[in-house]
Amino acid sequence: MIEFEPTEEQQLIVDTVRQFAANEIRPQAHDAAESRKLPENVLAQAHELGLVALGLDEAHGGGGDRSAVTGVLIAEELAYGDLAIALAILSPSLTGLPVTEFGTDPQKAEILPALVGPSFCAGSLALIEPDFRFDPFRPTTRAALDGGDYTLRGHKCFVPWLDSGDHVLVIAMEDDDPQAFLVPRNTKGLAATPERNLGLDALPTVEIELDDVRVPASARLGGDAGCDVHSIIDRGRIALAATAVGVSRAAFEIARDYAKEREAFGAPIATKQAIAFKIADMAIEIDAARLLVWEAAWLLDSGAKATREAVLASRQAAQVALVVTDGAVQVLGGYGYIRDYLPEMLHRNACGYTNFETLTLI
Amino acid sequence: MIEFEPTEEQQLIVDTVRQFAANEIRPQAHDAAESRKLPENVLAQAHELGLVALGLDEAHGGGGDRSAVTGVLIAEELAYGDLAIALAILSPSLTGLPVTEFGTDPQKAEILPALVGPSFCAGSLALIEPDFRFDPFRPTTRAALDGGDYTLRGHKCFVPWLDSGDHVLVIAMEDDDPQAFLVPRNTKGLAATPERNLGLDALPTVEIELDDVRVPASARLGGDAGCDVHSIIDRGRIALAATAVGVSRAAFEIARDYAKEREAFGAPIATKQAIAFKIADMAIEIDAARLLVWEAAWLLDSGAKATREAVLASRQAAQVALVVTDGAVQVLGGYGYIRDYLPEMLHRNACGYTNFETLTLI
Amino acid sequence: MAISFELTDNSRCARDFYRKMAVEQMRPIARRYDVEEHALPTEWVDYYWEHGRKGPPTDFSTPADGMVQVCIQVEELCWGDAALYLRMPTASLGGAAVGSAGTFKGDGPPIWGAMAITEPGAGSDTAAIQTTADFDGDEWVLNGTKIFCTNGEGASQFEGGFVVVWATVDKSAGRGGIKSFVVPAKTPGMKLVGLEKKLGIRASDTATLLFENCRVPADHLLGSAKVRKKDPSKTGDKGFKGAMATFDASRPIVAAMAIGIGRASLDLCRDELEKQGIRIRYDAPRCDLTVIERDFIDMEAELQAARLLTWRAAWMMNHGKPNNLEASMSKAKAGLAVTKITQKVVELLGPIGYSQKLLAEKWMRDAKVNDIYEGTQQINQLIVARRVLDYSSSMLR
Amino acid sequence: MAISFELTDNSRCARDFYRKMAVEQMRPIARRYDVEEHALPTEWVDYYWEHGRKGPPTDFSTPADGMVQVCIQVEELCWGDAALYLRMPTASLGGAAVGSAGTFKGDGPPIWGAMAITEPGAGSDTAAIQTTADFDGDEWVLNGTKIFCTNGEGASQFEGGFVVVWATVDKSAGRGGIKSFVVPAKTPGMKLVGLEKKLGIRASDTATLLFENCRVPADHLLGSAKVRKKDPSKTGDKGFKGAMATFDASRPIVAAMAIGIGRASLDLCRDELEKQGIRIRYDAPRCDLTVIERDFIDMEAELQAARLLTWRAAWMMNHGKPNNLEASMSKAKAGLAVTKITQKVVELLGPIGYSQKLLAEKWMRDAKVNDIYEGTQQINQLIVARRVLDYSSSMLR
Repeated sequence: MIEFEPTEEQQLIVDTVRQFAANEIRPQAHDAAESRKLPENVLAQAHELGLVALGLDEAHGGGGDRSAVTGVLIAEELAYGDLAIALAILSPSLTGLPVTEFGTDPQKAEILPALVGPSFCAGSLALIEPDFRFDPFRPTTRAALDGGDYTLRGHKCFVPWLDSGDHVLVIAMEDDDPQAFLVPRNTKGLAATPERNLGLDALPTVEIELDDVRVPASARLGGDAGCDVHSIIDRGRIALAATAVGVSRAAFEIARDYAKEREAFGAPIATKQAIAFKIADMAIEIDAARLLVWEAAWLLDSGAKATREAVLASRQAAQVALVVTDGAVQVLGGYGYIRDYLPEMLHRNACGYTNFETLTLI
Repeated sequence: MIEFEPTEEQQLIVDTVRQFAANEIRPQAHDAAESRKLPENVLAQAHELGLVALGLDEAHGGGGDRSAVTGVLIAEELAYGDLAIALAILSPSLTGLPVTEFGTDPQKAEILPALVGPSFCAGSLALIEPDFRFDPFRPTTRAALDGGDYTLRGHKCFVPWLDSGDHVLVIAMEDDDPQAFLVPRNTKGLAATPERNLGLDALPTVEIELDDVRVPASARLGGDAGCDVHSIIDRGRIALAATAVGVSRAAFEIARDYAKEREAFGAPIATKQAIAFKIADMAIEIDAARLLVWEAAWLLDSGAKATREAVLASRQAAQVALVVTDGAVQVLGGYGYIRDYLPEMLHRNACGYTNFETLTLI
Repeated sequence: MAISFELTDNSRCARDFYRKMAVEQMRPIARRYDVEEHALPTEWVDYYWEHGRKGPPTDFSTPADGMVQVCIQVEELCWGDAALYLRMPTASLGGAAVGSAGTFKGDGPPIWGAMAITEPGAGSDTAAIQTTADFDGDEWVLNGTKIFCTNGEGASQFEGGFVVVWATVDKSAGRGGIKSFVVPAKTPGMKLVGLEKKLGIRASDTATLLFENCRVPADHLLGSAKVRKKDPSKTGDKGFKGAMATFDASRPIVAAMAIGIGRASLDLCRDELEKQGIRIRYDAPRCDLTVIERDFIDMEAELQAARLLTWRAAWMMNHGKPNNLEASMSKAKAGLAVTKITQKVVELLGPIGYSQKLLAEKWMRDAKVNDIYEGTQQINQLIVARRVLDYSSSMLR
Repeated sequence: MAISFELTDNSRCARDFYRKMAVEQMRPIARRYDVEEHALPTEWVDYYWEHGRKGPPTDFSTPADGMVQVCIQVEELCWGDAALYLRMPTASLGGAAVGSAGTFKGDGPPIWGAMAITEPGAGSDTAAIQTTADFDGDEWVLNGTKIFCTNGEGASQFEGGFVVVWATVDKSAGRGGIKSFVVPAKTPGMKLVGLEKKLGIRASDTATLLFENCRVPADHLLGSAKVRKKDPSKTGDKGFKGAMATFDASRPIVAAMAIGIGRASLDLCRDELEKQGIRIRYDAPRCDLTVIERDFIDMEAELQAARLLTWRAAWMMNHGKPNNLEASMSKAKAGLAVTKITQKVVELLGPIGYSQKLLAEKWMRDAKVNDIYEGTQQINQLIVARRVLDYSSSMLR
């Protein structure tokens, strides 16, 4: 039956995360971006909420709830607080979820306990490459068996690189298939350089060079069976689309409230059709994008392949985020251009959605 | 020096054509479309104005003014009256101008006198093909020398086919080059079927099948030297773009006047920002498109290749025409949907600009 | 409850039933009745009345999607042909009015329903209605002119027809004075004075009706005759508020109509591309995508976005949730999205898209009406804006 | 006269001169002063003052493009770096005010000019200005707060600076009471109270200035002191009308700034594509076009459209034609087009577009200001709408 309401349990999670985003994340968003520094206390608090652990393997301390719908509900709410902080909070899932889904028992035992441990421990995924021709399904980074080891060569960017993590999951082509490899950060030949980008200021990311990085054959995610990188990317795209909805909603609310507050020519600017219709369009497009995200997530949960739906949802959500955050800057006028107000940061973050591909997972 | 004002002679022509369009063409536009019949008297009057003859070879009775700028000024004004009638009025140029530019002396002597004669005589060009993969620079219609004759095989559409004409200029690939061939309409193997399209109701057009149509070698435009089909297409695109500006201007004025007239909720709807800004955007985009057209035409006149500029101007003008005529329908609301009012016809005509390629020349 | 996009068996069954009807009964005659404007599509009317209107067998012991199922049905029929859908012998929009606003049950099932709201001087501004209803003896006497009455010919002229006429019983009361009246076909004083020639949906009749001392019994007023002078939209009054509730019910249906046309366009476009060996690659890297691929993917996303907004608005009705905001959202989105989709398909298909050989050009013409009736694009944006800004209609005009 | 798009030799010479300056002096330090926000780019300031400001040798015996040439110069400099352009020692927008509105000539050339118009409570609504100017003895006394003063630090603090302050001499007169006053740098009572941290144009200072009993001589009022209570914009009064004429002159220049940034983005995009062997095909059939090609072609068209609208508005000034409509058209078009272009280039270049390794991301940030200052997008649309509808500002708000 067609239904547009989360379960009671999901609604409880949404309410909790929404409060957390409003009370704990949002107040830190501006300073975190300006100082380029994550608020550690917020990561710790979020860790205690157990949002990531919820989706990890039960046998290793996770909650075993692999629902993508739950995942997108959480991702939207966190990103509504702040995208960079949300991606940091969710970063353990970048290694944790693929290991839960595809990992061998030894891989699970190695990776998961730290992620569900008493303190926050970040994960990381190296997928994107610094080239506009980048094809996520056919990265140019290559993995080759050499003796009993794999040798990885290539160049990655937008790799989340929080202080607390120790592994990075590297996506590389092995012969004609993309596969994933669990690489300890301190492996010889792996050089990480901090990045500065248009947005996501608070999230530490790096470019990495993989110069004949050697890992044992057991580092291949899923062992001999390998893993399905397509599925990882589909999940990532849907998760990111959910965060785009959250960012858009944040921008929308700021613009709406400002427009009702700010007077010009003797009346709130929201009483002008040019502003009011812009705000109406924002509301429509945000709801539309959210429903596309929900449907794609629901499809994942039903066990179907969701490549097409992930593409539709992520393209649409990326476009909506761009337009809505740009619109919020516009509604705030001069103040939209000033970093004391949030819209410009939301807009810079939103400009990346066409490139982020998979900076989080659900 | 950068200048945005026509010469005095050009301004005189513009004023004349503008009056003619307003007083003679526009009043016939609705009935011509509904009856699918050109107003013969208007064609005759237009012929007397000598607008097409102006650009034809002086030695054969034309005016010898090959200025593309003059051409786009005329084309915009005529199309402001009505696109279908404008294309009919300008149709002699479809054969006349290429013959003037590339024709051999015998070809000029054969074709031009009829076009500048005492009564209106239509021309025709067969370029477009009924396939969305159509490439104007590489048509699938082929011309092959066979004995002393050319044999033409292929399929064309959107071919203007007025009662009064006798030749059609057919664009076909000869080996690896597109060339043009002067084909009498009654040649054996040429079958013409009247078309019905989304718009251009008043303009008689046909699909033609060329089934081993044989013409003498002397039918090849330009003889041994041939012709430059790229230049014909560039000129055609610029001319069509000028008509798109004219159509847009017509729609804009109707929408503007209606919006000032029509009251809703106690005031003219033009006093609502949603309507007023739409009308402002129309005005901006129409002027912008016109200036791109002028620049491309000026570049042609300066003797330079204008393929890029023709593409920019025609894409932009096509897009503007689509948006502006759609906007006019929208401004008129329910009346915009009714054929008693012009916007819906303007909109149907405008929807074709991405396909028309070269239905007129300058 | 849990978020789900799975159709019930009942909905699937309805979808398949109406899709078959669309393919077999509507598509074959779609072009003909576009060309023969104003002709009554007799074979369709007869077929629908005899075989179509009862719909597929519904198993009421299993779950149903309610209004969502109605939207699915409408989408399928309009995928077949929106103009023929509008020319069905049914209460249609008029029926929705009777159902949502009132108490009146006619004698037997009404088969040709029409709403008569718009006047020459009042488009979306329904409060400016000039048609009057005066109580005289025990009858209402209607006087005025109504334009743009969809199905107005059938409803005013054919046996079993009825027109729901909006009129004011008290001009000084503004919106509070507006009531709706059921006028059976052939009631003396109701005259069909013209049929519009339109851009699209040409098989659907759009009538101008004249009311000259047209008398109907007292109980033909829908809802209460009481006039609330102040803030009628906030009260339980069935007059203006009833009319507006009609829109909340009908806008998702109009959105579903648009979506049916949009899907028809996209399906045709995909078929034509595939005939030439072009398949849309959803997993191509962005820098390799062709314009056709990207445009197609964007159109699919827009259409599905509109569909989900529509289903949500319909689903809210199932649960008795007020859906004024969501109904307008769905209408605004669907109208605009489908206008763009049908225009883009005409463009992508090139010369064959512009030709009447295919139906793409017809669907572009048909689709445009969805941006206009049941509240223009602008009116629906206005409603959404008022709701999200929490502004009254006097704050945001 | 005849329609022509041929630059004069003077314009070409100016273009080449400023392009060289952009390449050699601006580009190398553009990123540095984006990162070191609020630092004075000393090497640029010094270079410009000593070598740059006189411009290329102009041959006054041959034709000149006048204001069009100014637009070309501004485009080249902003192609170099819009933020550094705004941080030039020049009268800049302040100078345009002095030039177009008034009679005041300072002592020697003013080198740091700034306009102080916007107030915390009055953005585009210039008639709502609260800063007061009272005549006391033979001096004007200014009181109020001004925000968003471009170049406000230099103009208020550096030797040779001056601020043009808009203030009302009679609040009851509305717009008629608004006059502008020249306040030399370091005038007692004028205080620099803050510099904004901005999305882009970070090398340009955006100051908040406080005026507390700030006194300037009587002749520092630009134009006439006379207050016209009725319809001041229709009279010869130099106050409000002077201020508005300033906009007619400055909007094409702001448009040219936007165009410079947009061209920088497009040039970079083309270079990066060509490095990977991708060339834009202008003659490809539509169905073969890639998304990159179509987006690029559309961006070129948008940029050129904006440029031509801008040149037209400038050309009208050369000929003394009123260009209020055309100036706003150019600003509205250029602001929006370049916002979209710079965003799209960030997208097309993928991960390297989003990285600070290239300047694409900076240009996206810099460009956005053009949609906001000198009248937001909305204000310029409003002006265009009033003109084309022939509505007064009270008819269309």
